[in-house]
Parts: sequence; structure tokens; C-alpha cells
Amino acid sequence: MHARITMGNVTMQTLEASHLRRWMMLCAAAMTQQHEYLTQLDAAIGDADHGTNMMRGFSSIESRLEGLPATARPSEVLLMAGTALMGSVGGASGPLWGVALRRAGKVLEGLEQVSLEAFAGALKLGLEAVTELGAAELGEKTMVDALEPAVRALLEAAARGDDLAEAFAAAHQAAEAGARNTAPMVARKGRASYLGDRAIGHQDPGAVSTVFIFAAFERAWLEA
Amino acid sequence: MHARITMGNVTMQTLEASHLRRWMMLCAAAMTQQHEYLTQLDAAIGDADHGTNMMRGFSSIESRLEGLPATARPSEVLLMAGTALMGSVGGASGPLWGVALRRAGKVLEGLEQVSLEAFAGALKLGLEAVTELGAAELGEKTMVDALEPAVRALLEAAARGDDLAEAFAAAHQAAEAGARNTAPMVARKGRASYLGDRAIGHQDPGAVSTVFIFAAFERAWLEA
Amino acid sequence: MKRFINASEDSVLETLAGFAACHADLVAVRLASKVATRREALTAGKVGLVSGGGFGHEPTHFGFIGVGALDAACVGTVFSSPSVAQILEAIQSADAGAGVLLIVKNYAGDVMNFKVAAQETAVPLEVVLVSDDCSITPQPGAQGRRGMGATVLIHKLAGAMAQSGASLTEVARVARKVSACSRSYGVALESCVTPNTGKRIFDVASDEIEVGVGIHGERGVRREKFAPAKDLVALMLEPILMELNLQPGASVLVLVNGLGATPLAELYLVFNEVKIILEARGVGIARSLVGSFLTSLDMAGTSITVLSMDEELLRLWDAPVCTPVLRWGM
Amino acid sequence: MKRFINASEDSVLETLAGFAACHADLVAVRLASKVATRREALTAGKVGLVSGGGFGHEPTHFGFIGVGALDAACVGTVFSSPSVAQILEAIQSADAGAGVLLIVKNYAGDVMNFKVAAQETAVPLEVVLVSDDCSITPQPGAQGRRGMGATVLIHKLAGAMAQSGASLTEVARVARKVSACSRSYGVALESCVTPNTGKRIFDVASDEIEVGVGIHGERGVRREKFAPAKDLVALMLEPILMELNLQPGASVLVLVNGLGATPLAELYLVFNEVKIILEARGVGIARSLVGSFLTSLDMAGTSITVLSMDEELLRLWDAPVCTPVLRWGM
Ligand SMILES: Nc1ncnc2c1ncn2[C@@H]1O[C@H](COP(=O)(O)OP(=O)(O)O)[C@@H](O)[C@H]1O
Ligand SMILES: Nc1ncnc2c1ncn2[C@@H]1O[C@H](COP(=O)(O)OP(=O)(O)O)[C@@H](O)[C@H]1O
Ligand SMILES: [Mg+2]
Ligand SMILES: [Mg+2]
Ligand SMILES: [Mg+2]
Ligand SMILES: [Mg+2]
Repeated sequence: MHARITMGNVTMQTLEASHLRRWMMLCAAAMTQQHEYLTQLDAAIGDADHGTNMMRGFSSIESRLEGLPATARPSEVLLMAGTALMGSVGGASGPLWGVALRRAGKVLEGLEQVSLEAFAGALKLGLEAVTELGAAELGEKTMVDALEPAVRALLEAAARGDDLAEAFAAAHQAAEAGARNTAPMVARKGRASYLGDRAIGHQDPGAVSTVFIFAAFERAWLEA
Repeated sequence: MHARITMGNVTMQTLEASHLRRWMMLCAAAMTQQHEYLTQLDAAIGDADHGTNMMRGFSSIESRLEGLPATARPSEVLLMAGTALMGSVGGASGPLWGVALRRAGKVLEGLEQVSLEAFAGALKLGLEAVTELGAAELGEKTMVDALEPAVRALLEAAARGDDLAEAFAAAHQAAEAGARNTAPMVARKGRASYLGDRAIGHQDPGAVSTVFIFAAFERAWLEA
Repeated sequence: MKRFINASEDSVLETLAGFAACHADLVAVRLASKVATRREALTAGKVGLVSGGGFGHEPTHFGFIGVGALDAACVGTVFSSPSVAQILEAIQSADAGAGVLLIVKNYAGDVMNFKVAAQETAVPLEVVLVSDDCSITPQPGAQGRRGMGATVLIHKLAGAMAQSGASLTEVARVARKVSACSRSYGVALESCVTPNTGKRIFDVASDEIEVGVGIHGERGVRREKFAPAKDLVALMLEPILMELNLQPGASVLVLVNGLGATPLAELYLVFNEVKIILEARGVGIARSLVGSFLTSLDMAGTSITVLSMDEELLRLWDAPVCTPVLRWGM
Repeated sequence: MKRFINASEDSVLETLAGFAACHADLVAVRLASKVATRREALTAGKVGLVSGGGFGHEPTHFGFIGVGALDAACVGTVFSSPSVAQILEAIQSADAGAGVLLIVKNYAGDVMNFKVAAQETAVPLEVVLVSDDCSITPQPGAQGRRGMGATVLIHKLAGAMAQSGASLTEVARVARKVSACSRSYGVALESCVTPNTGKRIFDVASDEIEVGVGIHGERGVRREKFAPAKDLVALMLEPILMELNLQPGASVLVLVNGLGATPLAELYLVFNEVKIILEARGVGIARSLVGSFLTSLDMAGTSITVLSMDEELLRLWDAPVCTPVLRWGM
């Protein structure tokens, strides 16, 4: 059952730590299932390890979830997840998702329940951490091209007052469209940038794994 | 025209330096033509260089022939050839044919014309030099398995009083049969000895190049 | 994948364990964290040198730990940067009170992990970003050039500077000078086989080569027809010489580096071609290094690095060094 | 044949020219005769050490010329012994009045060329025939075992003995002790490509390996299924240990040698497996050497050599050496 905050006569859906835990577990499952595909995408324009990197990172999160006290708040789940990625991935995707989740976690500190608005805002700051660290702009054929539209979709959904299911469906779709759009791009960040025109025609692996992360969130909410 | 020595009422055919020069040139031509085949035989049970080795060795002889004075005797041709092989081949076949030709050359020192008997005797001592140096016995799958029957055929022909054409045809055939017989053998000398039973079914490359050497002699005489 | 490995996920640790046992006299390897340090205690007041990167580049990085070179290094998984935690541990281990120089190859993952670590440590740091691969045309705001052979030269030269007791600023100056004055270019005859997939990352036809490759097995900048060594060397050396703008009389250090599966004999032959070209231009080879120092798993290929030398760099190059890979003067 | 070469008939000389230019500080190479000597003048009264063999084994042979190792070496064409004339020149160059030790690997061509040369020189000689390959079952009167990694160890250990001023008899004694107390075994994942044909000498299926290979690219003693490194190492080490009959408490030197195209990382992993097996038997690894020292062109494969150590050999191993390949203590 989904938690709600009642403000005046509006009942708002909220996210709790349990949702975020489930999110991380579904991410781990998705990366394990899709790692060969992601690595294959990375073989085309990178060094053939993105799947292994993401699988290793989210498995590390999964194995640390048990150690997290039952009372851990949403922020603590995100901080732990970010730290686990930083400590286990190594590849570009590790520190990027690491700072994103940690920044988002910091923003949410103290909260037991997180509104869509707060969550979208936290992810927006996570996105900022990504661009601060990696300096990628939109259109440079990176995970930012999936993450940015997904975060924007969440912010818009929050502004419209969508419910969480709608919001995360929209975010997932936006990420997917963003990842698809990376195919015709020339890369300007990450390993694919060395290839010049030869990267054209291939989707960016980090953008595709970002889609899986938003897809996992959608499912985490629906299955709750 | 062939040279002859008349002893009493018997007119004997003899070999001269020019024959031996022609022999060496025909050997060089044969090795150049057959080097891929020889190397292929060596690839099967050795290190894939016998053809290159023999071609290099006899080319070296060929290029030194010009430098040899027109008055050079048979022994000098053979000594030069043996030395050239020693100095240029390196592989097992180099020192073996090197000592063989040098020993034969030494035996013939002083002679302007060489009878079949003398030549067969000189080659017999050449064969002894080969077995002294390489310690190979008959049946150990080496060039000795072609050289020994060829030398024996020459000795027998000399004893029978055959003419040189017959004698060298017999030597050539004996070498050929000897080389063919190496196929079913297990090698006990040279690189093929490391292979054990795996050498079975392959002719020994050094035995096959020995056939070319006797074939060249036969032609050198016939074309004279 | 026919390689000398067991389960591919154990390769990194098993390799490091072998390295640790083989070089225990010089290097102390912590297998748990994949961080290694010099065997002997830190010299108080000496600037520390830390390098690191993915696995698959052996003998880089651990092979350059020792007197006159690195103090600590850390290694990630195959072609993946070490993590922030590992980098922090390496920094801590190398800090003898005079600060630490971080030697970072310009690859997104490495840069970001080292950046985050740099933000999280209290140890005074300088960072040198190695980006000597001139097969890449630099574009403003883009990822920029990859770090290649210059990394090895910085290990040695900045290492000698630190060993001489120089300050962090001075050690960093030397490292940056080497970085600025060197250029590299690589070509591959075959892709490497990555343990992640057990397959070659890309296929190169039997009459083709991949030009402008880095050290992570990724594709290069273009495909070309295979050609004799002299032509391949000219192809690599041309952009290097153009950028370094070497005049007759100039003096250089040449590193001919094998990428993993290239026999030493071929590297000498490549060096000979480099020498012929440089001599024709009146450029002198003051020092040289030929071997497989910064590899890309089992990639068949080679990279050439040229460093423009001066008196200071010559002196630092000749200074004693004692590591598993480089060892002279002591 | 995609290799870094020009015309294949020029490879040997071009490689040696590159080597000569790279190591001019230590080794003087005479390209015309393919004979090389130490850079510095002979020490009167020191026993000379001469080694030699075919090309394709780089860094053997020239890489071991220097203080505490060889005085001269000569190299033939690909996989072919040097000629008598070359050997004679090398002997002459290494003779400082105390005689010369010839280090000859037991291959028919090498043995015969060195034998003829030995008969033709007036320099007092000792000859050590290296035949450490225990993949071959010795049979009376047959060619016998091939020389492999022990050659490298003899270069170093007999070299140290000669450097110490020992007599020819003593130097030869050490060389023979090393030869007697060491065993090697090699396996190949792939055949090498010989420039003579531009092709692999033999083909190995993707799930097979060639067991018991030497260093001339010829087939091994049998074909086996490919297996994890630990099993391949056990396969190689078993016969070595059996023949050396090492008891718990024994002390050995281990050489893990790459055959040309095997990355260093894999050699360390192999060394780790050797260590695990030896430790389980209570055998201590006193010294080790991991790298590609005696190669077979671009063969993907490795050989393991184990030498049973004693005090004398330990002391000789640790003695200073300064060659392009081995360098320590000076
Ligand atoms: N500077 C950057 N900013 C944002 N994303 C980046 C950047 N560099 C790389 N990436 C992302 O990282 C992905 C590659 O991740 P991964 O393969 O795990 O690491 P690596 O490239 O180090 O092997 C790329 O597909 C891209 O989406
Ligand atoms: N001990 C030996 N006695 C006689 N012939 C030998 C001996 N060892 C090798 N051979 C001959 O040498 C041939 C190989 O010659 P080659 O390939 O030129 O040299 P290598 O074996 O050194 O590469 C073998 O086929 C064999 O006939
Ligand atoms: Mg990658
Ligand atoms: Mg041969
Ligand atoms: Mg990577
Ligand atoms: Mg040979």
C-alpha cells in the first residue's frame, strides 16, 4: 500500500525508504539481466564493460541493503547507494551515479516520507552533481541525455500534480526517448568521444542503463 | 662432352670441376624452386625453415662460384661449397652438408679429374663426417636415410663398372626410396624427434632435399 | 577465450597476488583493497606520488612503485578506474607530510574518481592530468585526449624529482612539463579480448589495422590498410613530430611501447624505424625505452611516445630508480 | 601476416639495428656479422661467456650481454643456429686469456655448429649443453631434450661466477650445475607465425592447446583440451617437480617465461598458481623471474622453469648484473 500525506483536503502520495530499497533491488536485477546487452553496447563505442560495471555496482548496493537498519530513512538509502557505487564501479558511470544519488540523498535528509515534488527536486540536484563532475551537456551522447529529460518529466509531473505512477511512467518514457536520441549523436564526453563520427548510429550505453534505472523505479512503485 | 681417362684399354668417364660447378648451380635452382615444399614438410614436423635454409645455403654457394678461379679443382669446388653452407645455413642441415662436402673435398685434393670410384669413396667419407657430427643412424628419420643408400648405390655402381649416368640415376633413385621410407619412421634425431609418434606419416625434409641434391647431380652429368 | 586465467572474475586478484609474491622485495600489495605501496617506510618530508587506473595495463601501475618512482598505486577492475575509496587509501599511504601528486590519465572514469577523492581528502594535493594521445583532435569542451605512454615517463621523471627532495609544487611542475612536452600515438593489429565478454571488442580484417587506439581496447579513430612497419611508424610519428615541432638539433626520449601481445623483437624493429625518421630530421634520441610498459590486455599493437628533452629531464631520467620495471643506478 | 615488419628477409637485421641503438650504452652490435659484445673492454683474465642461437627468441640472446652475464653472443636467422664463422667471431671477442664458456641449447643445428666451431678454435673452451625441457622423454642415443629457460638462468649465474674472477673450470661447473638442477615445461595456446611462410606453423583449435612446446615454433609432444590456468600450471609443474624430486623445505628459483605474445599479467597469474602448488608441497620460492625472456616469435604460450637452489646459486643470483634485460645491484 502506498503512503499518503494529507494536506488540507488533498491527499498526497509519498515515497518511503521501502520504495527506494525496492528500487535499488529492481535496478540490481535489471542490470544483472541486461549486463550483456549493456556491455555489447559499450563494445561498439567503448571498452565493453558498462554492463559489468553497472551489475557490480548495483549488486554491491543490494548486498549492503541488508546491513542498513530497518529504520533507515530515504536519504540514508540513497547515500548508502551512492557510496556503494563510488566504491565498486570505477568506470565513468560509477562516480556519476554515485554523486547523483548522494546529492539527492543529502537533499532529503531528515525526511521519513518524500513527496513527488521533493523527490523530483532532489534528483534535479543529483543531475546537477552529474554535470558538475562530468561537465557533460545535453547532446554530448552520455547518460545525461536520458537523465535530464527523465528528471524534467518528473518535475513537470509534480507541477501538474500527477500521481506517482503517472509521474514515473512519464520519466521512464522520457529517459527512453532520450536514450534513443543518442544514437545519431557524435560523442563529446566519455570513451565514445575518441571515435568521432564512428560513434554515430550507436546508442550510448550509459543512457540506456539510465532507462533501466527509471524503469525500475516505475515498477518499484507499481509493485508496492 | 664428358671427360674420360684411358687406363690400358678401358676408357673411364671422369668428373671435372665444371661438373661439380654445374651440380651446385642446379642444386641452387632446385632449392629455389622447391623451397616452399621443403619448408612445408618442415612445418609438419619441424620449425618450417628447411626450404629457406637450403635455398639460402645453395644461393650462397652459387654466388661464390664466380669468385672461384677458373682453374679451381674439384676439391676446391667442394671445399668452398661446404664452407659456404657452414657460413650461411645455421639450421641442422647446414653443418651436416657442410662437413660432408668439405670432407669429400679434402679426400679429392690434388685431383683434376675424378673417377666414379674416387667420387663415391669421397662421398662415403662425407657421409661418415655427417654421422660423426650428427650421430644419426639409419632409420632415425634424417637426411642420412637418403644419403646413405645414395652413397651405397654409387659405390655399388662403381664396383660394377657402371657408367656415370647409370650410377647417378641409381643414386638418385636410392635417395628417393630412402626419403620415402622415412615417412613411417619415428624420428630420433633433429627437431622431429620431439614429436614422438606424431612424426609418423611425414617424410623427413632433410631426406627430401637430399633427393634434390642427387637429382641435380644426375642432371648435371646428363647436361654436360 | 584461450588465455592463462581461471574464472575471469578472479583474474585481477590472482594476477596481483602473483605480482605481490614476485616483487615482495620492492612492493607491498594489499590485496583486499588493491592498493600497493613501496616496501620500505615513507621518507618523512618526501612528496608522495600516487598513480592508478584500471586493470589490464600491466606492468602499469604497480610495476612502477619503488625508489625514484611511485609511492603508492591502486588498480580497479578491467579497464575501470579505481574507486574513490581506493584512491583515498593510496593518497593516505603515500603522504609523508609534504603532500601528494596524483597522476591521472585523462579518461572520464579515472578523472571523476580521482576528482571526487581529491575533494574528500585533507592531504595537500597536486593533480597532473595526462593526455598525450595525439590521435585525438582536441575540441573545446570535449573529453579531450587520452593519457598514454607519457604516464610511464611521468612515473619515472616526477618520481626522480620527488626522490630528490623537491617540493610538491616542483614535482608537479616536472610532471606537467613532461605531460606538455610529450605526445603519443598507437595502432592495433588486433583488438584485445576482454574477460567481460570473452571476445575481441572489435574485429579487424586480416589486411587492416585500427589506427589511433588507446589503452582500454576501445576502437581507434579510424581503420586503415595494413602496411609495412616503416609506413605504420611514419603514420604514428608524423602527428607527434608536427605537434612537438622539433627542430634539427632537438633531443628527445623515445618510448616504443607494446600493447600486450606484440613481441619485443617487433618493438625493436619499430624503434629502428623511429630512429631512421628522427635522424633524417636531425633530431637526436637522447634516451629510449623499448618494451611493453602500458598495455591493453592482449592487444597486438604498439604505441610510440616522444618526449622533448632538456637538461633537467635528462638528469631526472638518469637518476637512480628501483622498481619492478625500471631499475638502474642502484 | 600482420606483424610490425617490413620485408621479412630484413627483419633480423632491422630488429638488431633497433636493439643496437636502444642499448648502445651496454652492448656493441656488429650488424655485418650479427655478433654482439659488451660495450666496455674485456677484463684481462676473466673467463668469457658466449651464447647464441637462432633469431626469434628476443630478448635472448643479445639482451643478456653485460656485466655479470654474457661477454658475446651471436644470432642466426629465424630459428636457425648461428654459423660456425659467427660462433668463432663471438669466441674470439669474448676471449680475455682465461678461456671461454660456450652456452649451447640442445638443438641439432646449434649443437653441430658450435661443435664444428669448437673444433676450429684455439681458444680454450668449455661447452655446456642446455637440455632442461622435461616434456621430452629421454631415450638413449636420441637427440635428447631441448634447451629452454635454464639458458637464461645460466647466462646470469655462470655470468656472475665469471665476473667474480673464477676459473673456466669453475664457471663451467656452475653452468652444468644449473643445467643439471633445473627443468622446464612449455605449453602454447597458439602457434607462432613464421616469416618463412607468413603463416602459423600449426593450427590449434579454439578449445585446444599444444603441450610440451620448445622455442622454435615446432609442434609440442601432444595436444590437450584447453583448461583453466591452474590446471595448465599443474600439468607443466608436475613433471618438473617429479624430476627435481624436491622435498619439503627445498628452496627454488622459479622462472615464468612468456613465449612472445602472452601478456605479463597472465604470466603473473601463472606464477601465482606455481606458488600455490609449491607452497602446498613445502617448497620455498627463494627467487623468481616473471616475464618474456626466451620467446618463440609471437607464440602465445608460456614455459615454467624451476631451479633447485643452494647457497652458492643464491649468492650468484644476487650478485650485481647490468644487461639490457636483467639489471640489479649496480
Ligand atoms: N563526462 C561524462 N558525463 C556524463 N556521462 C559520462 C561522462 N563520461 C562517460 N559518461 C557515461 O558513462 C558511460 C560509460 O560508463 P562505463 O562503461 O561504465 O565506464 P567507462 O567508460 O569508464 O568504461 C557512457 O556511456 C556515458 O553515458
Ligand atoms: N643429428 C642429425 N643427423 C643427421 N641429420 C639431421 C640431424 N638433425 C637434423 N637433421 C636433418 O636436418 C633436417 C632439418 O634441417 P633444417 O630444417 O634446415 O634445420 P633445423 O632443424 O635446425 O631447423 C632434418 O629434416 C634432418 O634431415
Ligand atoms: Mg565502459
Ligand atoms: Mg627446420
Ligand atoms: Mg571501463
Ligand atoms: Mg631451424
